[in-house]
Amino acid sequence: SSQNQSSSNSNDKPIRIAMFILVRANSYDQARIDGVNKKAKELNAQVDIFSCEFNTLEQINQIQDAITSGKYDAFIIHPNDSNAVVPVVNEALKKGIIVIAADAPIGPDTRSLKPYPEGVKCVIGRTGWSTGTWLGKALLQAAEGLDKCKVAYLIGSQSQTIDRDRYEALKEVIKDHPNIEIVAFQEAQYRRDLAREIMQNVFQAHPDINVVVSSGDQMTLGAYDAAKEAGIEKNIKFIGNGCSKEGWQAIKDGQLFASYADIPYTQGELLVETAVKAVRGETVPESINLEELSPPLPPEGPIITKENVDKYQPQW
Amino acid sequence: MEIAQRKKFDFTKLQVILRNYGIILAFSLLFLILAFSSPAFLTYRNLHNIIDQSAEVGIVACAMTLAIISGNFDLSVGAIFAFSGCIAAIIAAKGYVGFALLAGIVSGLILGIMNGLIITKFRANSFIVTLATGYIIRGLAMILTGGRLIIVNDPVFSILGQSSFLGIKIPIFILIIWISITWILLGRTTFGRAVYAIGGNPEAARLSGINVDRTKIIIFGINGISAALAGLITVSRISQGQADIGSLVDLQAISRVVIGGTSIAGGEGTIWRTVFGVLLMRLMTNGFNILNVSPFYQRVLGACKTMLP
Amino acid sequence: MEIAQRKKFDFTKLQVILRNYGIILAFSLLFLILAFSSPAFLTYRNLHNIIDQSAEVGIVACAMTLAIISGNFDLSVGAIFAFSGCIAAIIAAKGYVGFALLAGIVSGLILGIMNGLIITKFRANSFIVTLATGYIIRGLAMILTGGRLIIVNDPVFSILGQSSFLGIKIPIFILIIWISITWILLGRTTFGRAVYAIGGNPEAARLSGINVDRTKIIIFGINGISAALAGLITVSRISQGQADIGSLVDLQAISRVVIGGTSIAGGEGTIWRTVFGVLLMRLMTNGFNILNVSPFYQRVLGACKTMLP
Amino acid sequence: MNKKQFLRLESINKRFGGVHALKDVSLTVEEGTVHALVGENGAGKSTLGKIIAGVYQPDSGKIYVDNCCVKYHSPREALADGIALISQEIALVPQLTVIENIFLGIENNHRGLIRNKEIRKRYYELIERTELSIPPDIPVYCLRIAEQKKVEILRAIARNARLIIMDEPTAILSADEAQKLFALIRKLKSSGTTFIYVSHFLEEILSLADNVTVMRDGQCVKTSPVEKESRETLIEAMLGRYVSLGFPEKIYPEPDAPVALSVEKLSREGIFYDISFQIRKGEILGLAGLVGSGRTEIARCIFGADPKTEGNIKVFNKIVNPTSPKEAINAGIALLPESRKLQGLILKLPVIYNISLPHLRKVASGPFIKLRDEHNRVKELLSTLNVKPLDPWIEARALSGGNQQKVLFAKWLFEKPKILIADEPTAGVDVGAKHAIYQLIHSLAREGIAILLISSDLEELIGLSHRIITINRGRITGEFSGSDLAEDKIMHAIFSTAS
Ligand SMILES: Nc1ncnc2c1ncn2[C@@H]1O[C@H](COP(=O)(O)OP(=O)(O)OP(=O)(O)O)[C@@H](O)[C@H]1O
Ligand SMILES: Nc1ncnc2c1ncn2[C@@H]1O[C@H](COP(=O)(O)OP(=O)(O)OP(=O)(O)O)[C@@H](O)[C@H]1O
Ligand SMILES: [Mg+2]
Ligand SMILES: [Mg+2]
Repeated sequence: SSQNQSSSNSNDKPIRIAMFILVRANSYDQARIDGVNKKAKELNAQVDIFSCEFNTLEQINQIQDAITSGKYDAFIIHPNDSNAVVPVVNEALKKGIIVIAADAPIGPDTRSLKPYPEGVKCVIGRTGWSTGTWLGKALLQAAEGLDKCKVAYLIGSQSQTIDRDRYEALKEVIKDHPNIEIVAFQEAQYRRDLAREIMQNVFQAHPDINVVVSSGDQMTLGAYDAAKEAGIEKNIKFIGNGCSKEGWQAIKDGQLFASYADIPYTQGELLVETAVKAVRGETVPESINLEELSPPLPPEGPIITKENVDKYQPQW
Repeated sequence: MEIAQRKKFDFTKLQVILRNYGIILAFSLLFLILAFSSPAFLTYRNLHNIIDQSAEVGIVACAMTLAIISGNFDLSVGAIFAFSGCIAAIIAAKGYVGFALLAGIVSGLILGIMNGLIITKFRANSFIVTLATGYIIRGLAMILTGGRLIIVNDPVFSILGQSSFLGIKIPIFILIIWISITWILLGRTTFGRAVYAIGGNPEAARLSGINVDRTKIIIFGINGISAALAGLITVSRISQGQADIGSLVDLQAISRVVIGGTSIAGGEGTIWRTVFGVLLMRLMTNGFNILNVSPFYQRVLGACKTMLP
Repeated sequence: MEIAQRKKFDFTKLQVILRNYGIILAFSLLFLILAFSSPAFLTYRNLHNIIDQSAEVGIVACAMTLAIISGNFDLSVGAIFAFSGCIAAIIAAKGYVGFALLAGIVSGLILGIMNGLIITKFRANSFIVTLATGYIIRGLAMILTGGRLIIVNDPVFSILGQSSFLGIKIPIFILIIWISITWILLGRTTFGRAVYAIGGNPEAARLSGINVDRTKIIIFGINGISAALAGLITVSRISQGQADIGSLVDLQAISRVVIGGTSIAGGEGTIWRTVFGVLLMRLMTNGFNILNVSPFYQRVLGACKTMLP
Repeated sequence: MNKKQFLRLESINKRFGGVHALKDVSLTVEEGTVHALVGENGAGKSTLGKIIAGVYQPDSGKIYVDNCCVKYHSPREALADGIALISQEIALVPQLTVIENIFLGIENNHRGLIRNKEIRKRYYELIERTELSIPPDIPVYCLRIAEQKKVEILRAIARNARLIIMDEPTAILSADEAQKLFALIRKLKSSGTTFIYVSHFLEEILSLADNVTVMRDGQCVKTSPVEKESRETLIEAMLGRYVSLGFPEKIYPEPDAPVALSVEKLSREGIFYDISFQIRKGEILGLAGLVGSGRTEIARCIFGADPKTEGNIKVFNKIVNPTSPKEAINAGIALLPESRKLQGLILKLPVIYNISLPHLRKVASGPFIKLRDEHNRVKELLSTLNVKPLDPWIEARALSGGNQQKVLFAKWLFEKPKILIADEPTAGVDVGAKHAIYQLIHSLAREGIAILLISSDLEELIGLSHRIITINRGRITGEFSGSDLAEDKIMHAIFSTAS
């Protein structure tokens, strides 16, 4: 059926979507692609995936090439750099291509889910700022009842806006709690082995750390490995981000205290659904905040702890 | 006997041709394949894009060709790219666009010359020195920007990367001018001769009265300028400066030079080889994007092209 | 007059000492600085950690030393690291732990030998060949894992990376054994002599009856094994395999070798230099973490800490 | 005749680490003369030349050029004063063409842009003036060594230097090319150019030079006009004793001695054809020919370093036909290559590594080298050959040219071969050492080693060989033995084509 493109019957013609992501070899992205593929099959859409391997210029080139190829009705863009893609997104909009922002907003304002630039149909994701706020709340919970709470924070990549926003928001939350002090702040590249090494060293200097927070479950688990090795894992509360299958299991096993749940599979489904609707001219919401989707998230929000771990199924 | 001989002769001749012109062959072949596999490929717009997208790496690779022919590496170009871009963005964000561009270029030149001075004065290996200065320079860029985006809204600043003249994007003009400059420098000037000589046999060059140190300093200065130029184009394209841009530019540039057929042993090579190296790689990525080759297979296919003679 | 002479003489002598033993000096200095700046540094536990954390890069760097002395590079070790790790993880996840380890090592050996064969049979530059095969091998690792984590829950599998013997972590034993093997190979065997000879002057080596090709193939085979060994340790440490691990290992290993003082021109160098190069860099990272130096400033301070994130 | 002094050195000292290479050297060179430097290997001749040309800087002492005290930091500054060096080892940019090498750094240019036409004009003028012709557009790595040397000479002359330092220029030139060079030197001298000329060929010096300085152990032992000197006085000054330079008495092998090496109809397309000869156990066979006649190629082919297109190589009647040097070595063949820098030694490595390299199995048990055995045997060899300094762990590049040649010999004596091919074994070796090498070659032959000797020094070849075959353009043109071993007959065969 893909041949009769001249057919005017819009429901028979497969809708062609280009999806631009950051990296492919990653369980999070694989889960999201699974969601995308499932929905695409249901809705008779075809989605081509472009991965830029965290290279902003490459992503711009990919979008440019996709515009030139003239094959696509809609773009789903997970921006490697929110602001840098604006010119090329404008180019796409000018060509009449539907644009959906995935995971994070496009444009200079990374703290709200308002579509930018004008013409972008929908933003489906959550901001780093709100994730950080949730992580901060979890930290407060972990610090409850402690006179002095020493915290280590592992950031994935300090040069990523979303990661920095999370950290800034978390600091904002604990601003009024002088008993909470961040004694170590290091960059662990979202890697479990590197986080383990760094925390091995940090625990040497601060064996009395109370809470470890990171912007990725892998890193939190690496920190847990290091603490277990030093025999101090029982004294420490570990907070992760993403709530991967491993993180979820670790919460269940009492190893992790909490994790912020990401729902890539649901995101993938929503992205395709929204894109298809928009191409068909149906109205779509201006933004979908993934934190507010319950189910799959528990009704009280995206923070998963031992209390609500059974009410949530990890998606990646 | 006679036949065996002739065969042997032709074989070596073929080898020589392949070694010398393999890059052109590979380029033409890929061009034809793409032209036949996708109607989108052979459009003015797409070819224009290909060259436009080659600008940054192309500019850096041309200067890198000089460094490699002289038997050196510059692994700090990625960092200079970011540093100069950030300097320019910071100044441009304050409204002084012209001054921003100037400051970007000059900072690249100064950093390049510093590389050259360190390498010549301490008789140190350029690989190690530029690896280290690259880290320092990128660290400085981080401190300069506080790790944040520097957003430039001034439309004048975006001319460099986003505007067109006579329907052709400005970066293409800059690329062509830079190719011409480095080509002439290398092929037609005494400086170019000196570059080949110090790469081929530094001792012989010294005995011939070549000022080896000065030549090296100039080479690294040129590399600094090229990195700055490329950085400015990128910053202007995306209307923002950031300390972690261009992190792959150095390795990309080196691999383009080498794929073109310039030897890392030094003493040999040309600019046109590098230009073909850059275009070949860009063509391949473009083809992958147009045909939407799966990223898994992209890697495998992409690797094969590196091994071409 | 006499005095001037003596001064000069001492100066050159100092230079020679610095060139030869500068790495030891730098290491001792940093060690002292850290010992005085933090009580946490000079603890058994911390020093033990430092060596434990050096295992992977140390193992790869020792083998890389052979490659660099012979005038070659192996840029595919990072990919072999990942590939072998993934192979082992996949097999171990099915429950065959012993076979998994064997398969990991053997796959590394085979990939290394293939590198060597391509380089010798096509008389190609090792830099380019391994750059390319590295891409291919990592691509294969991705296809193998489908880009997902391979989680290994078998506690036997984690012995390699996580257990201790006599209070000392297993990776430390492996590191020490591997250092000894490469040290003896290089310093005490006919093979080691051949490595130096082909790095110093391949033509003279050939005319002395050295089998240059065979020597190169063995060198790349050893590099393959070392990468696999390091990959297995990492996978065992984190109980999971993934196609993107070890992506910096090749550059890290090369920079450790070079920082130790082995020349990339080939023909010179030793294993102890590399060991000190590895330890120096690791000491630096350890210090940064213990003293909680901001990641921004780590980059600048770690100028010679080159490739570590 | 009292000429203006051009160069004056005052108590120059130079050390390399522990080696005191030049000790209080003082020297005066007059304008428009040829000033020769002679001395044993390692006496410091090359070091002195390099100091004058700005390659090395002296540790102490003063240099006066035109009575001005100068201090050169690089050859560039010396060149600006008109001082050019033709160094002992070839120093050209291999990938650049002949013309590019010659005019490197002095290209005619207009604001940095090279004007090729004018350079070409200058090139042809230069060729005409010097009568040394070389095709201009070939990359120099394609040239034979002798031709590369000519490029170096042209490079020095193109700079219109007032002082040209030539460090053993004739060591790798053939007799007729050397004659051309002498004519050129005389011509340039008459137009005022000054020369410092380093050589181990005393005849050359006696006929060419005006003054001669003899060096020994880094010191100048005497300087005098050449008319007052003779071979004998020079040798005595150099060595501190007199050495007879006669060739050792030939001891012929038994007529029924077994044939050690037999080469049958050996050909390599385009290089040489139909080469057949036999060498008996204990026999020395000389290979005579002009530079480029193909002698080196024949030797390399026998050694398995280059492929052959046809023919057989037999060792003691067994076909070996080596396809790699390793096979040749295993069959008992050894090759002393003509370029010690490119093919012979690994300059970065210590002497001991170089010497034991082809025979590691002999000092190893399994893969492990017995380091003490190795050390002892190497040390013994070095002292037998009188290598200075006697340090197995010194890097080969720190040795003087002649001592490097001795190390090269030592490499093949570590384990005695059945057949030794020696390609220009005395290139760059001082008279004393040359004599020692002659003795060595003879004693090896007496021990039963078959020797194939290649030398461009015909006198040496005749003095040493039991039998000589001549090669011209890759074909054998004659064979001489007994009373036929005379210079004129052999010369004739060298120049005649095909037999
Ligand atoms: N770069 C160097 N490093 C260390 N020692 C050196 C170096 N160059 C020369 N020497 C030493 O200095 C001394 C003089 O060497 P030089 O090359 O000047 O001798 P030469 O007279 O030219 O000998 P030859 O006739 O063999 O060429 C020798 O003992 C040599 O080992
Ligand atoms: N590198 C090379 N490239 C091209 N031709 C070469 C090369 N080397 C040698 N030849 C050619 O091979 C032939 C034989 O050269 P070869 O060097 O064997 O001569 P030879 O008699 O040993 O002279 P000598 O050793 O005195 O230079 C010559 O005609 C020469 O032009
Ligand atoms: Mg000398
Ligand atoms: Mg020869």
